[in-house]
Amino acid sequence: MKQMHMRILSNQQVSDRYWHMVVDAAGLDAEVMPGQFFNIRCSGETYPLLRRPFSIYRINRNERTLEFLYLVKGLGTKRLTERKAGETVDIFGPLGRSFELQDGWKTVLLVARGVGIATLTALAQDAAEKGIRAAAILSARSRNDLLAAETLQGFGAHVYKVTEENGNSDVESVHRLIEQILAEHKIDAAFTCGSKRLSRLLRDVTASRGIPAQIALEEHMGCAMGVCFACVCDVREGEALKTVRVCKEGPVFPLEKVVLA
Amino acid sequence: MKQMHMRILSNQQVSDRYWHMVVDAAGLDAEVMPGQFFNIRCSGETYPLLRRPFSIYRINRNERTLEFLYLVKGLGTKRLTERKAGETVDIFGPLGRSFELQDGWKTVLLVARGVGIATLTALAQDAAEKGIRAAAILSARSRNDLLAAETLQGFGAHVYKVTEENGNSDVESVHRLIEQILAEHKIDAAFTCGSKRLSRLLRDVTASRGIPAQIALEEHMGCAMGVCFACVCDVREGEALKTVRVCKEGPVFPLEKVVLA
Amino acid sequence: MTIKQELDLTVNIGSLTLRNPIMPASGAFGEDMEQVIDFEQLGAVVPKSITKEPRKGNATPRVCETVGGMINSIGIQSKGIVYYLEHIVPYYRRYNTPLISSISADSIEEFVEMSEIIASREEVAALELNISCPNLKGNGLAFGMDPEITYRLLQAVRQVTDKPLIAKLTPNVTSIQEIAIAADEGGADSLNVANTILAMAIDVHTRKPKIGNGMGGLSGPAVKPIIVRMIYQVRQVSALPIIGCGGVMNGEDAIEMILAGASAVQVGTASFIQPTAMLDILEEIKQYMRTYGIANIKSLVGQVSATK
Amino acid sequence: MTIKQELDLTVNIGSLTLRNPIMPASGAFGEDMEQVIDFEQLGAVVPKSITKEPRKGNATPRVCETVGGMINSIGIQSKGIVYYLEHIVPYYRRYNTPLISSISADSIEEFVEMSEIIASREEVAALELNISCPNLKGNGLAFGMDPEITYRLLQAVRQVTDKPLIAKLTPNVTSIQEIAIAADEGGADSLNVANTILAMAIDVHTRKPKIGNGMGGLSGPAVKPIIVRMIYQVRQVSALPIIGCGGVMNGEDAIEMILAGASAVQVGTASFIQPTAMLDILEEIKQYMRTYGIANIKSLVGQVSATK
Ligand SMILES: Cc1cc2nc3c(=O)[nH]c(=O)nc-3n(C[C@H](O)[C@H](O)[C@H](O)COP(=O)(O)OP(=O)(O)OC[C@H]3O[C@@H](n4cnc5c(N)ncnc54)[C@H](O)[C@@H]3O)c2cc1C
Ligand SMILES: Cc1cc2nc3c(=O)[nH]c(=O)nc-3n(C[C@H](O)[C@H](O)[C@H](O)COP(=O)(O)OP(=O)(O)OC[C@H]3O[C@@H](n4cnc5c(N)ncnc54)[C@H](O)[C@@H]3O)c2cc1C
Ligand SMILES: Cc1cc2nc3c(=O)[nH]c(=O)nc-3n(C[C@H](O)[C@H](O)[C@H](O)COP(=O)(O)O)c2cc1C
Ligand SMILES: Cc1cc2nc3c(=O)[nH]c(=O)nc-3n(C[C@H](O)[C@H](O)[C@H](O)COP(=O)(O)O)c2cc1C
Ligand code: FES
Ligand code: FES
Repeated sequence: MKQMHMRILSNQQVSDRYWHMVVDAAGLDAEVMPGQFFNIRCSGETYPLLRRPFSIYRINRNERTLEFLYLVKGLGTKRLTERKAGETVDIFGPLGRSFELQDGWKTVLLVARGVGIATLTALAQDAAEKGIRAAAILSARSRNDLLAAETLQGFGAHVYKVTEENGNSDVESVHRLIEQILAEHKIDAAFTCGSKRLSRLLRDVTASRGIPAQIALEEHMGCAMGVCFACVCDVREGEALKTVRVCKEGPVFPLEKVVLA
Repeated sequence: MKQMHMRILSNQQVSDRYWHMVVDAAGLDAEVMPGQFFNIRCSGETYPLLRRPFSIYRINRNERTLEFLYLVKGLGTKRLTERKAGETVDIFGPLGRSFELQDGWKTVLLVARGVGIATLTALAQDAAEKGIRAAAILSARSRNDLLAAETLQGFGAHVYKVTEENGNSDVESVHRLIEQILAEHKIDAAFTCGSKRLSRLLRDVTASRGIPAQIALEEHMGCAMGVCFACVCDVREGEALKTVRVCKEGPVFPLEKVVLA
Repeated sequence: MTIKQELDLTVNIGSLTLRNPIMPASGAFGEDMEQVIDFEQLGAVVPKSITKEPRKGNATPRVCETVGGMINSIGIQSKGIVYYLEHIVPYYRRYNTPLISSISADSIEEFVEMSEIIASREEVAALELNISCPNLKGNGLAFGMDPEITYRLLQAVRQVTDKPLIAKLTPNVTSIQEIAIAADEGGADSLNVANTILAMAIDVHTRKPKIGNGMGGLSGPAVKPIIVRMIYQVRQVSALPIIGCGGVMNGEDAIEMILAGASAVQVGTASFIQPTAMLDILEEIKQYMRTYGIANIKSLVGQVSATK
Repeated sequence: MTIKQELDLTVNIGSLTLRNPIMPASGAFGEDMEQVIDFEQLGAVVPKSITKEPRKGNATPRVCETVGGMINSIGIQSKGIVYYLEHIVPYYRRYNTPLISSISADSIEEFVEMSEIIASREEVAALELNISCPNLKGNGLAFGMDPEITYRLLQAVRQVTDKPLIAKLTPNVTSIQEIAIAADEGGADSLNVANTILAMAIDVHTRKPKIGNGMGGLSGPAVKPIIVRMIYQVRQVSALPIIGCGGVMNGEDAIEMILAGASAVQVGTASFIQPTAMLDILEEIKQYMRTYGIANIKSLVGQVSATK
């Protein structure tokens, strides 16, 4: 983890609520892995005061650029939209533990909702590079929010879109979809991000079949470097519960271990 | 007094420490007079929180524009420099009492220091329009800060420049200069802004000769509309002292009445 | 989509009914503001605290800025009660908006004396007792720092008037609840939570305090979370209507205080930045009520969930 | 132009001499920060407050943002004293920087017991007694709100160790001076002014508190003027070295606290925003000293003029 001022190469609105930012990461010496995140200073003001955490959306090792896909939620992300290409952005990272893709896995299932799509896109990219196929269920409020679908398809992922708009994003529908995918493909591992409901569903489905699954969690952060204990969640250790830091021990955890409140 | 969002026509650095801003005042219905000021929101942030007061530097009634000349002092003025032509700026005013030019006056003396030069420039303009000649002593740290000199000359003022740089801005030198001007011209009234030392000097010189004099004061402000009593100064009322508001009863006062602490 | 409906914004402060919950904070309002806002649209008008004798106030600078806030030490510059009765009170007669007179005094006896005189004027709808101003006495002490004195003060003033008494509490205390209970038991009809927080800023270049008086009172958005906490705490121990005050800049801030337990909200510093702030806030409150289908603002008071 | 000179940045906290006045605030520092700053350059290291037994801490979200500040309610999540002695204390042995152990406890007896054990470790240079954490007990109560308890607590801990004792005061009191005197008389060697200010924020859309625990402690630049005032007040009644804490974001903020009366300064929230904040602040302090020709930082302590 390192604090850097990276040049913004582009920062553009890509749909009603989503923006996409590309930064020049030439100065970054550390390897960045899918599931990891950066803590970004959205403005130089005292309000918003804290940095905001964003997962890596795409890692372009050749171009040495990093991409973020973000939802405009409150003041911090609003300020981030005001940053222009050519300016620098104050970025701290890479932070946290990444997803793990094991040797020998051939097909993985991704179940993402909302901004979780950004997080799993980096994983799809990594999977593609490792020759692993991905089936991805992308869930969102509206079709408009499913902008990463094409990027994922570009990585060869088989994409299933579900939205409130289309009335097929309820848990039951997604359950049927997952069952269908599991029936058609041998899924070696599953990954999820962005929805507690879908995470519980995926946990139940994968647990009963013994499919390993990983989840990337979000929690409000103070330091994002493991010292303040703001960002905790509970994980099972045998019979006991252990309170661990999302920014340090996470944000990626084995799905069966996390307590999905 | 009215709050308006005025379009910035230009906002440019004119010397090391000074900036010049022109705004479109077409929406302003009130008459603006020299010595009056506007309370400007330098940024939309919560820090700087308060507005900042700036005198009118030039009033262009035909073009319906207003000009400000400001010194970059702290956070507020720094933020003001970041505002760009085309944007709007949140302006509240016009505020306070103006200088008064009496019918029949033929020649007036202006003694300005630092940002006080901005305030007296508007007066020189008004004097010129009324056919009153002005002799202006402009005092500053460096020649670089005397940028309004040409504007004043443009209004037909006879300008005397004194600076620390040139070693002729001390009170004694200015005193000699004033005496010289008084010897050469019949001065009907004197005006000052920007320096306590020079104001005391001018008060003594004008009092002994019975020349009416006016001063524009500065004080830290809260509301700038007369309700908070932050901006007070003491004025003499006969034998007694009265505490009055710079934003309301001022910023222009008869020089002999104000207590120059 | 939101349905257009009649919104009930009225709130009660003791026997007094206000047309809406928004009013100015004392010291940040005065007759001169008639040029920028329509006083008829306010819930109440609250002129600057008045003292018995004329007071000169403190040395300048009287205000300075801090991150998200400002410190003031005006020192209750005042023209005295005679001027107040002759000029200020009659001025507000032209508006159909309740006049709340803020009173500052140096002793319980003086509070009683002034309250009796001012409350006897029919134009005055209620009294706000400023028992909290941190500037009056050395080291920021105030009546409202002591529950016993607060109780006695309220009880004494209660004897001389039936008009609603609002006790303006100081936040500079260990237990705002203790003071709130004392004021309640003493006979207050409403509690204003709260005045400014004692603060200081130093110019590192001159090594002098940034305001003439050394210390002063902090106001503005920086203090809002402290005040919201205190409103929430006071609401737990007293059934009196609370007037929230401190750092309200917009409609959501006002709603936040109402959810914490305030019946009405005062706006101070915000008016310096945005002269029309009070009316803007009122519009934003209405918008919030429409969005969430709330017909009656009173139904929101204290409606925060106990925990997340 | 400024002349290059040797700057003396050393400060004394009781018998302890620190190489410079900058150290972390407990709860905003930990071993993981070794990746971003060189601990050898700090005046001291102060790990998160430790409790006797392991503690789970509070519900999430544990932090939220306010204007110029943040509220936290971690609830002193802690691995307990056994882990602390086995892992944390030995870890800091590798640095030539004094280790100040922050202790949090539920009773005077527990403070004594823990202090004795921790102070007996030679790696520990001083103890900071967190008598102020507003999260531990219901309604934000803390030992440091009562002068009598503060006195007894310090006196009791004083019996079991000769190492410097720093009492970390709570700002949530009517008179910080009273508490400072109590801690001083009880036997403290230094006073930390201060912990966080009890606060609350409510999400107007969900109508829930923004942090899991409802209330929490406010830190960050918003609180600095309140803390500077308290440092100034404490300095007037106690000769003990003060450690200023609350809202320091840059070198000028640190100098401001030193002028108000602090001998050393802790940095918390700033490190979240700027991980290298402590070292940046140190550089800015040096720059300030060079600009004003100050050879010895100690000569600045308390050097604010009485008035403007
Ligand atoms: C590890 C991680 C990865 C993330 N990756 C992405 C991403 O790739 N794209 C994206 O759009 N969003 C992502 N988020 C969520 C993103 O951090 C929040 O949406 C953002 O912080 C909101 O800030 P705001 O000021 O706009 O909103 P506000 O709601 O005004 O924020 C107020 C405060 O709450 C915090 N907060 C609000 N929502 C969240 C949240 N979901 N998680 C953590 N803190 C929150 C903010 O950081 C801030 O401190 C991620 C969060 C985490 C923890
Ligand atoms: C009636 C009036 C007219 C003015 N006209 C001009 C002008 O035409 N051009 C110009 O450059 N300056 C003018 N000033 C001064 C100008 O207002 C200050 O320089 C400015 O407020 C500094 O803000 P800052 O944030 O940059 O500095 P900071 O020093 O960081 O300001 C901190 C706080 O102190 C206040 N403050 C600092 N200096 C002054 C001051 N001299 N007067 C009042 N408040 C102050 C600020 O408003 C702010 O609240 C005038 C002041 C007054 C009262
Ligand atoms: C300049 C100024 C003057 C004030 N004068 C008074 C006063 O005379 N009486 C009083 O009770 N409160 C006074 N206050 C406090 C305000 O009424 C209010 O309690 C405080 O400012 C917090 O609210 P705000 O954050 O909305 O400003 C004053 C505040 C300011 C900023
Ligand atoms: C996330 C967080 C955790 C904290 N934990 C502790 C703690 O365990 N013990 C303690 O004495 N203070 C704790 N504090 C308070 C800080 O030490 C410090 O007093 C406060 O944050 C003010 O300083 P700042 O404004 O520089 O952050 C904590 C503060 C924060 C923000
Ligand atoms: S955010 Fe501080 S420990 Fe994770
Ligand atoms: S600034 Fe408020 S009265 Fe002048």
